[in-house]
Amino acid sequence: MKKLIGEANELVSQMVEGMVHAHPDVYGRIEGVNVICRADGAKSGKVGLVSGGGSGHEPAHAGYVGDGMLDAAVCGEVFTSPTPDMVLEGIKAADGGNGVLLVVKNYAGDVMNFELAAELADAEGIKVDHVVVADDVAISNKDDRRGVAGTVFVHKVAGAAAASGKSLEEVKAVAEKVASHVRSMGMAVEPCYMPVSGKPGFDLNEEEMEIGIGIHGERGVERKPTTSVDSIVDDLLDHLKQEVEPGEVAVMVNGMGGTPLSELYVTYHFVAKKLEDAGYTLKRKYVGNYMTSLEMHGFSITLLPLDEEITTYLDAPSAAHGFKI
Amino acid sequence: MKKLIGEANELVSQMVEGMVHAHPDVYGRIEGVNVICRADGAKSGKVGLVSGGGSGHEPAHAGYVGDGMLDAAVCGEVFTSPTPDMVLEGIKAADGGNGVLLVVKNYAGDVMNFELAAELADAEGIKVDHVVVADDVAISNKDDRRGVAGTVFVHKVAGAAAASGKSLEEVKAVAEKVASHVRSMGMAVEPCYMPVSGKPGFDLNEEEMEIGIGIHGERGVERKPTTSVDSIVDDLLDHLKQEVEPGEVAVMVNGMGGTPLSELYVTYHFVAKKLEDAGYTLKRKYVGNYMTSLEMHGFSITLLPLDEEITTYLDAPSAAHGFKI
Amino acid sequence: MLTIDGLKEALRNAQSEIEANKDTLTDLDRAIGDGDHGINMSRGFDAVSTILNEDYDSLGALSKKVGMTLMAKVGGAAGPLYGSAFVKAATAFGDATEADFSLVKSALEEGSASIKARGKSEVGQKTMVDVWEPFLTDLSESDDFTEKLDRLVKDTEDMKATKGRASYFGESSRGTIDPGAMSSAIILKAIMKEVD
Amino acid sequence: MLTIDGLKEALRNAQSEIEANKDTLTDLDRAIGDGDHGINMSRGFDAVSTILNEDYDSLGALSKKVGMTLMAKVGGAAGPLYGSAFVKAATAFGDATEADFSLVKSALEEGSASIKARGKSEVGQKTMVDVWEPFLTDLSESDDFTEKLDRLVKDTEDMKATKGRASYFGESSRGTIDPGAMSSAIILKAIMKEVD
Ligand SMILES: Nc1ncnc2c1ncn2[C@@H]1O[C@H](COP(=O)(O)OP(=O)(O)O)[C@@H](O)[C@H]1O
Ligand SMILES: Nc1ncnc2c1ncn2[C@@H]1O[C@H](COP(=O)(O)OP(=O)(O)O)[C@@H](O)[C@H]1O
Ligand SMILES: [Mg+2]
Ligand SMILES: [Mg+2]
Ligand SMILES: [Mg+2]
Ligand SMILES: [Mg+2]
Repeated sequence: MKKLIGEANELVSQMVEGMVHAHPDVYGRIEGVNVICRADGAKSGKVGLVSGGGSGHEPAHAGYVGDGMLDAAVCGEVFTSPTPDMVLEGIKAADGGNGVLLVVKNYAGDVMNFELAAELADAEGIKVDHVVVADDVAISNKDDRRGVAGTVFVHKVAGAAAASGKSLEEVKAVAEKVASHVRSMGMAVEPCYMPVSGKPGFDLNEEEMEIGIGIHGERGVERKPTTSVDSIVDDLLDHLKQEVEPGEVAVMVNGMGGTPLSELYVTYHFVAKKLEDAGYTLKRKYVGNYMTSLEMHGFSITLLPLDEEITTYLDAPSAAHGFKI
Repeated sequence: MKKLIGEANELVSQMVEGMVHAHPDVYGRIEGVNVICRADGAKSGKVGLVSGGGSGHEPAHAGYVGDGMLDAAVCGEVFTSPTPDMVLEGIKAADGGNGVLLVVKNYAGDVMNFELAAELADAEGIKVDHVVVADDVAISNKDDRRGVAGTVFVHKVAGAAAASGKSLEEVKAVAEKVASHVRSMGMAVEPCYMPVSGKPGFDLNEEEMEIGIGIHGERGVERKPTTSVDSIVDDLLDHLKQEVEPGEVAVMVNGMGGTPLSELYVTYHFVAKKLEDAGYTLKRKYVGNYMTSLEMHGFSITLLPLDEEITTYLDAPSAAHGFKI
Repeated sequence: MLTIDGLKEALRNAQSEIEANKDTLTDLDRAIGDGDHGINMSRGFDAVSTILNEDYDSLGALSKKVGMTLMAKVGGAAGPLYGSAFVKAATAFGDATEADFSLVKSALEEGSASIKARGKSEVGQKTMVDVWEPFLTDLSESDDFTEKLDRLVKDTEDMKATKGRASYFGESSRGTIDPGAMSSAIILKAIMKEVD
Repeated sequence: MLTIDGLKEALRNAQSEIEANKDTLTDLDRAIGDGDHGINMSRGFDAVSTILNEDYDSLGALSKKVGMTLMAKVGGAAGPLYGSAFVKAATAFGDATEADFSLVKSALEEGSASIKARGKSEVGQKTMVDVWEPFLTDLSESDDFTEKLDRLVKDTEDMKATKGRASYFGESSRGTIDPGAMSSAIILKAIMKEVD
């Protein structure tokens, strides 16, 4: 395990410092807390949008802070959801007086910590609501599904809705619409390594890969012999097509952090061909690292059915470094 | 070695197809050749800007095609410079009648193949000139220095100059100014793997890293025990500071393809602190994957002294996917 | 009787036991989770150990402070669960400066209930609940606490997880002890040891 | 005499030798370059082998076509170098349909000069030039071509590279044979074998 870091337990704070120093026009930081907010502060009258979770998913979540997307991102320790007091700081930083929406990925820890923070914020008189994203079709039981790359579409759409002046209820409604329709599934050929323990999330031999991985180094729901990406894509699409009807969709081929962009475009090439053959119209396409898992070598595919409202919000301007439009 | 690809010898063409399919608003493709040009074709009257080289450096070079940057990118086989006939196609696609500038990285193969292409283009009546980038201070002999991440600044500045209507001579002059002042140096803790042979560029054990790597999987000029990124940054900056005077600079912390973004920001955190302590003013900062080496885990630091002209061109709008402004 | 100093001693012992088992906890979580449980617990109990140097008026005040500290430092799923357990136990301890077996038991029962409520979890799902709840059921002063806790931890090994990260792996979650069950046993053992 | 069919046969033999040594060439390039020389040469000579099925009027026409094919298919540094070598050799061969030893030698000398010109390189820099130039110097019909070429390839092992990618490694470029030297020897051996 080799890491390009200083002290492992300072990784998150040094990353946050680096981000804010590199992009002071976009990012501000709450002193002493690993929360990134907008450089220009909460926008008065606008619904605030807050997300976050464990770190290690960069550019998620801090990379989505910026005009048109998030107002604050709460950066927990690597793969560990942030604590309620941290989330509360994010909520306060995002509060422009018209309420704050939390975008939460469906993990026990995230859900509990964000809920606790919402209770604290409520006690301080801030109107807070939340939406839970659970887009990972690798898990068959829908209640247990993890929030993965589809979360980025929720950020983008809800962010654009908030920027356009919608109310908390309206922003929540469109966020829920995206969250309820978006579906993802991922795989990996190489694990990631936890910075503190130095250990890989799972041990694979040279001939194996994991299908249905999460974004916290968890092994997949199935281990298989490695094969051409052509047939890996078939495998993932088989699951996704069962839940997303043919029609107009946005597709995301998301790298897990250690995947060369060349491989992501080759993967996209197969994804596009197969989806078009199956009657889908790829109206919007996103290829790159959006929701990663440290240096994991793998990818996920996300499908989001499009209507006019969602498409407009996807295309709306965004100053966020991870999703610049 | 695990690759997310189909047939290894179709990697580049499938990647190019994927890119064009994903971003048809930005990219066009010359039928049957691995050359990406602008979707809207050569811009009449504008100086054309062409770059390229071996593939495996994504987003370089095709990711820099777009309004405000390159007009065409020639995509050779992985780490193998493209052939003159391919480069010629790129030149033709970029030619808007006012000449074409080639941005060439200083490798024997690239220089020879681009020069041959320029001779062919000349024979067809197209005015072509070129600039060679050799920014890698790891090599002490200046003539032998490799072109690495600093090339991206040449693309950006020359692209903005061309977009602003400058003549071939003027675009070349500012490109030369950047090329002659920009300096870079890189390192890696893990090698990359050649898609066809399946072999790593070098073999490192658990405790070793390579300092002064190139971007083609070459091992570095020095092998050392791994250490904190804090002192790795010292090592690279020691070389860079000898050639770039304190003053206003643009700094780039470039990932080699397999480096988590969190590590790049931690790295940047140290780079910024050390440079500021040494009297440099970081006027522009870039952190991310700009010039990669497949899945290599490592980074490079690039310094570019700034004047008003270069700063203005760096900040000018760009529609390129790899450098969106 | 559990005194304030006794509870402090229990928490110090819990901290050193967690430190000693940090890698084991992490490895268990690596097998059926995301490999951070030992790291999270160690960070949290490090923070707890620093607040033990302060003075507390009551078991309730100490327990509440411990809960708030865990909530603010552990993160993940374990943070809010252990955090609210100690905060809820504090309401049972109230102003008492020492607690007999039965008060300790009711405080832990409050804690256990709060874990289930926060985690929306039940016995049998292969979580820390499978230690807390059955441990307290019919608990009597004469029980061999250590033996009982060790057995409960061991019992999670064969269970199929239906809650938390381990549930993602369905049948293949069997064969590994739940990391939260193990850390729970460490904490409960340390507390019971001071009830004499 | 080297006939058109003889040159075709030489190129076919060169192709199969390159195929047989593809991994070796790549490994040498991996040690002191970027690990693609075997792949590049194999791609180039695969393409050459397909153009051998066509008819050619002269050695010059065939050699030129081979050069253009290598230039368009090999890429990297070796592509333009071998490409221009065969294109330049073609001017020496001219319209001839067969060539005696001395014509072959002058054609190869043209090729060698063109490699040096394109590559801006000299003898002693640990490149393919260290095979081409000394091989042709004082070459006589009675020489043992194979022995001479093998020796020249071997001689590059101890050299320090000052040109091409291997030069990046300075002193540590010593100890590995230059991959381009090895592929050059394969090609030259194949050609010399057909000059009888
Ligand atoms: N919903 C839940 N109810 C009860 N306990 C839970 C629940 N979710 C997780 N746990 C416990 O938490 C432990 C994992 O804690 P930890 O690794 O610190 O958090 P995370 O799962 O967020 O990484 C599990 O082993 C399990 O005992
Ligand atoms: N300037 C040069 N002059 C002569 N030969 C050269 C020169 N540069 C490289 N070579 C030869 O080319 C070989 C490398 O070819 P190849 O690996 O195909 O290209 P690249 O170096 O671009 O990857 C070297 O082993 C060397 O013999
Ligand atoms: Mg966790
Ligand atoms: Mg090469
Ligand atoms: Mg965990
Ligand atoms: Mg090579």
